[in-house]
Amino acid sequence: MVSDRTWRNLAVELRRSHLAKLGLVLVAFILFVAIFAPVLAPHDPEQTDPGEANLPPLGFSETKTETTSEMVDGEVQIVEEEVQIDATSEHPLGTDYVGRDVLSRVLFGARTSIIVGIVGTALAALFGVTVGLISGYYGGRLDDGLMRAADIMLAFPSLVLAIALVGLWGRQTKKYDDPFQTWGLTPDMPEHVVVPITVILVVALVNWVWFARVARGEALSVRNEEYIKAARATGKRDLELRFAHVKGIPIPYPGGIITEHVLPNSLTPILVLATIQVAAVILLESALSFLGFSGANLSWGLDISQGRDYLSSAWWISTVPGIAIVLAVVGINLVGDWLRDALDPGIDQGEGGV
Amino acid sequence: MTDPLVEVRDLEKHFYERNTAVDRLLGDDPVSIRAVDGVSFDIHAGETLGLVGESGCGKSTTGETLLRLQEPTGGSIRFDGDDVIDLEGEELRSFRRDAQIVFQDPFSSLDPRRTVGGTVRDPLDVHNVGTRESRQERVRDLLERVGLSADQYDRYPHEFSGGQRQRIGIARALALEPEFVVLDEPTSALDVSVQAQILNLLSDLQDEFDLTYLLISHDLSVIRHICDRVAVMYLGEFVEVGPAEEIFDDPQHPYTQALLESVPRASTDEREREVETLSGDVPSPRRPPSGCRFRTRCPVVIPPSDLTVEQEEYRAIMDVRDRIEDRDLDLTSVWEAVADGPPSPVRSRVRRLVGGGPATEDASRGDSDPYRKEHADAFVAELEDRLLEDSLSPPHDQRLRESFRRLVDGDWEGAAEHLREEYESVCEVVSPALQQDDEHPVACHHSEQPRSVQETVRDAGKTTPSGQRGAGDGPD
Amino acid sequence: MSRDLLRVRDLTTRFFTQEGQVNAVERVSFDVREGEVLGIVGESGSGKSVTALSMVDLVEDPGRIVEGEIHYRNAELAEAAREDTPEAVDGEFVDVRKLPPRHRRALRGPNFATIFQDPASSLNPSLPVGEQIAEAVEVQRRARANPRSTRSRTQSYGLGKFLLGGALPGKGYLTEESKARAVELLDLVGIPDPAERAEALPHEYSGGMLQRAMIAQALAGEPDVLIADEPTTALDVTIQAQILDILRDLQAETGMTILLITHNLGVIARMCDRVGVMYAGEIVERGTLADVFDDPIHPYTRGLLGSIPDVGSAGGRLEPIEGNVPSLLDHEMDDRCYFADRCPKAMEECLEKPPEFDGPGTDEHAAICYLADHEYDPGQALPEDYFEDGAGGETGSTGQAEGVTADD
Amino acid sequence: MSLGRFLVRRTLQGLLVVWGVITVVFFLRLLSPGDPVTFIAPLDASPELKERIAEDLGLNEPIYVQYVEYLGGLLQGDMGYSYQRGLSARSVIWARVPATVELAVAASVVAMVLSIPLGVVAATRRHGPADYGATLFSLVGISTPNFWLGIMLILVMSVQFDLFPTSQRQVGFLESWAHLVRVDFGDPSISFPLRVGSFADSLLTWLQHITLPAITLGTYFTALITRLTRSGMLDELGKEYVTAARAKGLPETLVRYRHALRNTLIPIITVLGLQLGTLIGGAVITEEVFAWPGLGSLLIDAINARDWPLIQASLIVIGVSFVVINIAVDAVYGYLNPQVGYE
Repeated sequence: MVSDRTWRNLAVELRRSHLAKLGLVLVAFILFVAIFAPVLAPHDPEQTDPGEANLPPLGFSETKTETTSEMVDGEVQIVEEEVQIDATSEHPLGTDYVGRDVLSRVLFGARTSIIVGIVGTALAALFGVTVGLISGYYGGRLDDGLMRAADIMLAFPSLVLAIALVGLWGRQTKKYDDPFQTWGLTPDMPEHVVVPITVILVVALVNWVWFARVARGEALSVRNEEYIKAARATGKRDLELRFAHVKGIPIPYPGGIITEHVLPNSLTPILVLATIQVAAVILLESALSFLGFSGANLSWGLDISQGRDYLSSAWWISTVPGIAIVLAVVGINLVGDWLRDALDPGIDQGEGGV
Repeated sequence: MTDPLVEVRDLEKHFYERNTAVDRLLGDDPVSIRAVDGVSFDIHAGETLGLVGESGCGKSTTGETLLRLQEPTGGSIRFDGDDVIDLEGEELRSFRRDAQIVFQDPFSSLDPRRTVGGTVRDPLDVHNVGTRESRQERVRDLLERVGLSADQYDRYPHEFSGGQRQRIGIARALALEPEFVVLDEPTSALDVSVQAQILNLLSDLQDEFDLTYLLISHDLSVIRHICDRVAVMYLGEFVEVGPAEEIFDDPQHPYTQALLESVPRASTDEREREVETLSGDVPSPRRPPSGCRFRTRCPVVIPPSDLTVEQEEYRAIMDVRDRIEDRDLDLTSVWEAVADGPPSPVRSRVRRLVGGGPATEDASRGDSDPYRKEHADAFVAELEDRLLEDSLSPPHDQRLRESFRRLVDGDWEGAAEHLREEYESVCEVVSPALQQDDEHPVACHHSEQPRSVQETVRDAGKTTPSGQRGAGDGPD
Repeated sequence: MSRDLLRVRDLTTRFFTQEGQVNAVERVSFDVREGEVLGIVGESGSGKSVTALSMVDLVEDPGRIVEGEIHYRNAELAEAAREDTPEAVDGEFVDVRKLPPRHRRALRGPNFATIFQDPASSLNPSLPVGEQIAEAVEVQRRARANPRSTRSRTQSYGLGKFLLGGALPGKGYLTEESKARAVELLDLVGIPDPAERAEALPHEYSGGMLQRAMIAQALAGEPDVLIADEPTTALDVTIQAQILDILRDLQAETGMTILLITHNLGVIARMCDRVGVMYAGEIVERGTLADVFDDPIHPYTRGLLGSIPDVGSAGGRLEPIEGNVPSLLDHEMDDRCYFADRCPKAMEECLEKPPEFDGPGTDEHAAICYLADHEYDPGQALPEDYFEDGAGGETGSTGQAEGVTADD
Repeated sequence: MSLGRFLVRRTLQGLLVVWGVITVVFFLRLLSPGDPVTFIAPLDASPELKERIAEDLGLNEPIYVQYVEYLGGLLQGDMGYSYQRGLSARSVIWARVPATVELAVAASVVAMVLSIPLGVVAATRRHGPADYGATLFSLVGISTPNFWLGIMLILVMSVQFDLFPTSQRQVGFLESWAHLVRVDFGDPSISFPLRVGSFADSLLTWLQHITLPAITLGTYFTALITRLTRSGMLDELGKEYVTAARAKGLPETLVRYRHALRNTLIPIITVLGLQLGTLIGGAVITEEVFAWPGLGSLLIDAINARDWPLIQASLIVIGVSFVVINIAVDAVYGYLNPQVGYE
């Protein structure tokens, strides 16, 4: 399916642009971290240790004046002492206000973001592309109707609709046991991976419109190509149920012109949009968890939100997860640019919405 | 004569614009484009019929409608005796096995995402002919037969030149061993030298598999080289059909003559050859001219018998009449030119914005009457200068000025009527038609017309040169 | 014989694409006489359009004019250039390539004008046609208004003027005279009712009318040379005839020199005094129309003439030129006659590059081919499948090199 | 087809979408678990209050009757009643709208002024420092979550350098006017102590307050438009009519601005319309970070308090205003692109 020319174009573009190389490195790093978080994390992200609260990251040890009030022979006196707080290598990126290790929380936060990003986008793509291809290929009233529905969805900014839906459905989550845990590799790490189901559904429901618009645009232009007319001239149906016999078991799959000709030739812009959408979804997920609408316990947005009240005293609690988000999203966007420049420089710039 | 393989009677294909839900709400009635407006022809087995005409004349639409790639809006198509129009499902698919098509653009007729072998094997898969191995074998033979090599089976289209891609398109068309193939401008996108390779291949294949071709092209020299019979098309209708030698050596219809004359010959004496080029452009298929559709560009349009006028002048008068009939004149800009010299930018920009299209609302009626009376002569002079290259000889110049005078008060109908009485031609009233089962029918009043057309001419109180001097001696 | 107006020597333009270096134009030399129509004929991939663009310095990235001189006879220009770029001047001729870029740009319009193949994409879709022609007139008026030396780079039209121009109609770049002149030009090329049509947008014009508008725009600067790159290829045959007539009448009236570039041999026969045949980036044969059409020397020219179906007679079988156009990729072109792999008369000696034209100035009929000076010797012929396995084999050469854009 | 007809068509389509928005919002409620009354009534509502609400909103009647009633109410401007706040939804929203409008307009002005020239410079000086700078800025710009950007701005600007007040929008631009003309803004939940002082003084305070939120909200938008302008310009500059314009001898600046830039702006405007959703979405978060008393923070509070009538009203206002703005954007598109209606 993917011709050698596509690989060659990708390689040529990769050699040419440094930004593409940076993008690939960042994305590879983020994925690696997300998968092996339990192995990499020095501490259990949820284990609190009040004694070690608000430790600064390495290199930022500071002296602080602490004011404590004490009962000294009957009166209340304000005592100011110089306290030296040193960063420890135990917690390279410091600890939060209840002593949880910031580095571990960031590593596990990557996991939530990547899961929501990929699964959410995949669902949105599945639904959006199907609607878009059908609407673009057949056109006419069906197309009008579907596109008006898309316009209505677009009338609500993604975040606004997301909040409203979460408000309606509540912050349901689902627990899956952590593979590393079941293999007994990481005993002291949390057993379950908490996946915010509502957020994934909401994200998919909100972003399918971008996929529908791109798929429709592609289907409209591909529909007039002569190889489509040629396929119809041979009597090929638009859509028909086919069975692939895998080891004797007939597996039904949709055959016909739409899936065999229109879809493959619309893949490139959809692929590019998918990468941009994963980035957009990560921003949306972190926004939702920042506003407290996510339900996931280990999420970058949540950490930033919790760090808000300690800005003056422990600035790193909010700053570090933010940097993680930026790195992840920049990396994914760079990969998106690389795909677009290599595969189909002509794609228009309709960025996915946050 | 055995009965023909393909029989087409009054085939029509109209497209509709502006008929979405919102348009209907706005009360816009859908605009119909009559791309193919009642064409009839036969193609006999083993024959190659050429369909020639300029872009926008509807030849490709005819080809595609013939194969039901587009749904016809009228007429009948019979293939090998049975009716094609109401074929559905399995019957339609089996019809497709016998009738195939080769397209024009080598870069758009092959799916870039599929291997060459896959593309040629596709028709065999759709009709699951034989086993998987026998299909691959057949595809390898086909690739060899069209001049490529079997081991290019797994290559992708971008690795081939234009000429090679057309060969792949031909191999695909022959996969199901069809009897009839529509060739839709097969060589227009190719260079001359490569085109020759493909044309030779097509004629070899025709002899080897005794195929019947419908060749669609705008290139007259390609048509002459391959076709046995030729149909010339203009704005959705056939104007002339006949054997290739007669059409090329002794063309009857003025359009065919102009077409042949305009083709530059690749020979040294071409510079001195006198060519009488056609004037104007092809009219829009949304509002085709009344009667004979070629009358707006025809160099030999027939004046009324009682009128003595040079063809040159008559053509100029007819051009002016067409514009008045279609109200295709922007009187406001004429008034502006008359009133204060060149039109001021602001006013024209505002007018274009508010949608003051040339023919719709007419601002001149707004000016007060005495103003217009006083400027009437200047208005008529300006209009005359704009519309006529050089002034007409009397009495025609006077008659036209009277008609322009009516335009002073925006009386379009009066101006049109005034000229219609004097200059109305049979060509604009009665549509000529092709004589059924005639070897070389011509849809032009200069030639012999079928009985029904002659009667309509008589009823309209008109006469045609052929009517007086009998058939076939062509225009003087 | 009229004097030379243009002398092009060893013009070489290359495209530096990702797939490698594409030698689109390879040491092309030719002369253009004053008042004549010189035809350059060649198929797609021959480099004829790149030659045209190189003449007016419009070769864009990744293409670059690597070397070459374009001597243009213009006494006034020679005078002006003598102070700051003396090396460019040679008598009345000025080598345009040696002028600073700004002066070269200033030649477009008053000295060289260009019309392109597809008129619909050569005009700005959102500006009325009259306005775009008036622009061409305005550029010349402002250029003539201030002497060459103090010509301001932007002709006092920067971003500020653009914003202002958009808002207040009066302030824009165009003046009333230039708009009136535009209407006159439209009338000159036979567009009916020019005053009203000037305000219409390009998509309200038919193909033929648009090409007339392009010709009108080219006439705005009364150029010495009109470069027409495939002017009628996108038009129907009856409209093509109209456009060719306009070009012939204009040429007769103004004595303008035309460099006509096309793949259509019929158009060449109808318009040109002398012809240059291009193949794979080189001029392989040149001479008067009669020489080249009646007794062509180069096998490629003969092949071309042989493969056209003639509308005059229902000829028998065509003799096509086998194989495909070479990809012009530097690493795939070995140093031999580029046509050898397709040439029915290929000989041993053809494996070395045949000699260049001797003195390009002369007028006689010549071709880059050994057959020019001696007969074909079958004994020396190359075996039939010599190029089959070699680099030039039919399957070997990949399709059109992606990088090359404007040469076909 | 003239501009007038094009606008009528777009308005009709817009009305269709507005009706769609209202319908979707109304039926959204059905997606929620549990029976409607407990859902709408405030958490601590007494049974009688629940009964009154059920009877008042006609919750017992079939759904389509409720829908028709709701539509009828909407047309007369009755957008539902917030039981929790004891105020009509309309007055609560109306008081919050100016703050959001101010923020959105400030952010768009920041975006437009910065991004168009930045995009043009980046496109015309390819591979130069400007191009790399603009590309990097715009890349980071669209990859930065705006709530984190807001917090970082607060951290740097207010906590460290104490340049800007951290939160609590003291005086709005409109209020500073109101200060002069004594207009009262109903909703008690907005605290705005009107300090006596000159207009310039209140204007300065307003500027102080709006700078950080405007930058936070505007950054994503600026980055986006810069990227669009840059790639749009590059696209246009590659087209044949640019080569033809140069062949006419036009100076490069004329080619760039009168031809390429003008044709670049036309598609950008339509994308702007679509991206307005992003702006309003971003406003919701920025208002939360800066405690800006706008429609966004109102919506979040309403959702947290499960005040459904208020949620419903806010969604409708946001959705409808989005559609109206889009029609206005289309009008500008129609004016700029004379080809409109023919495509």
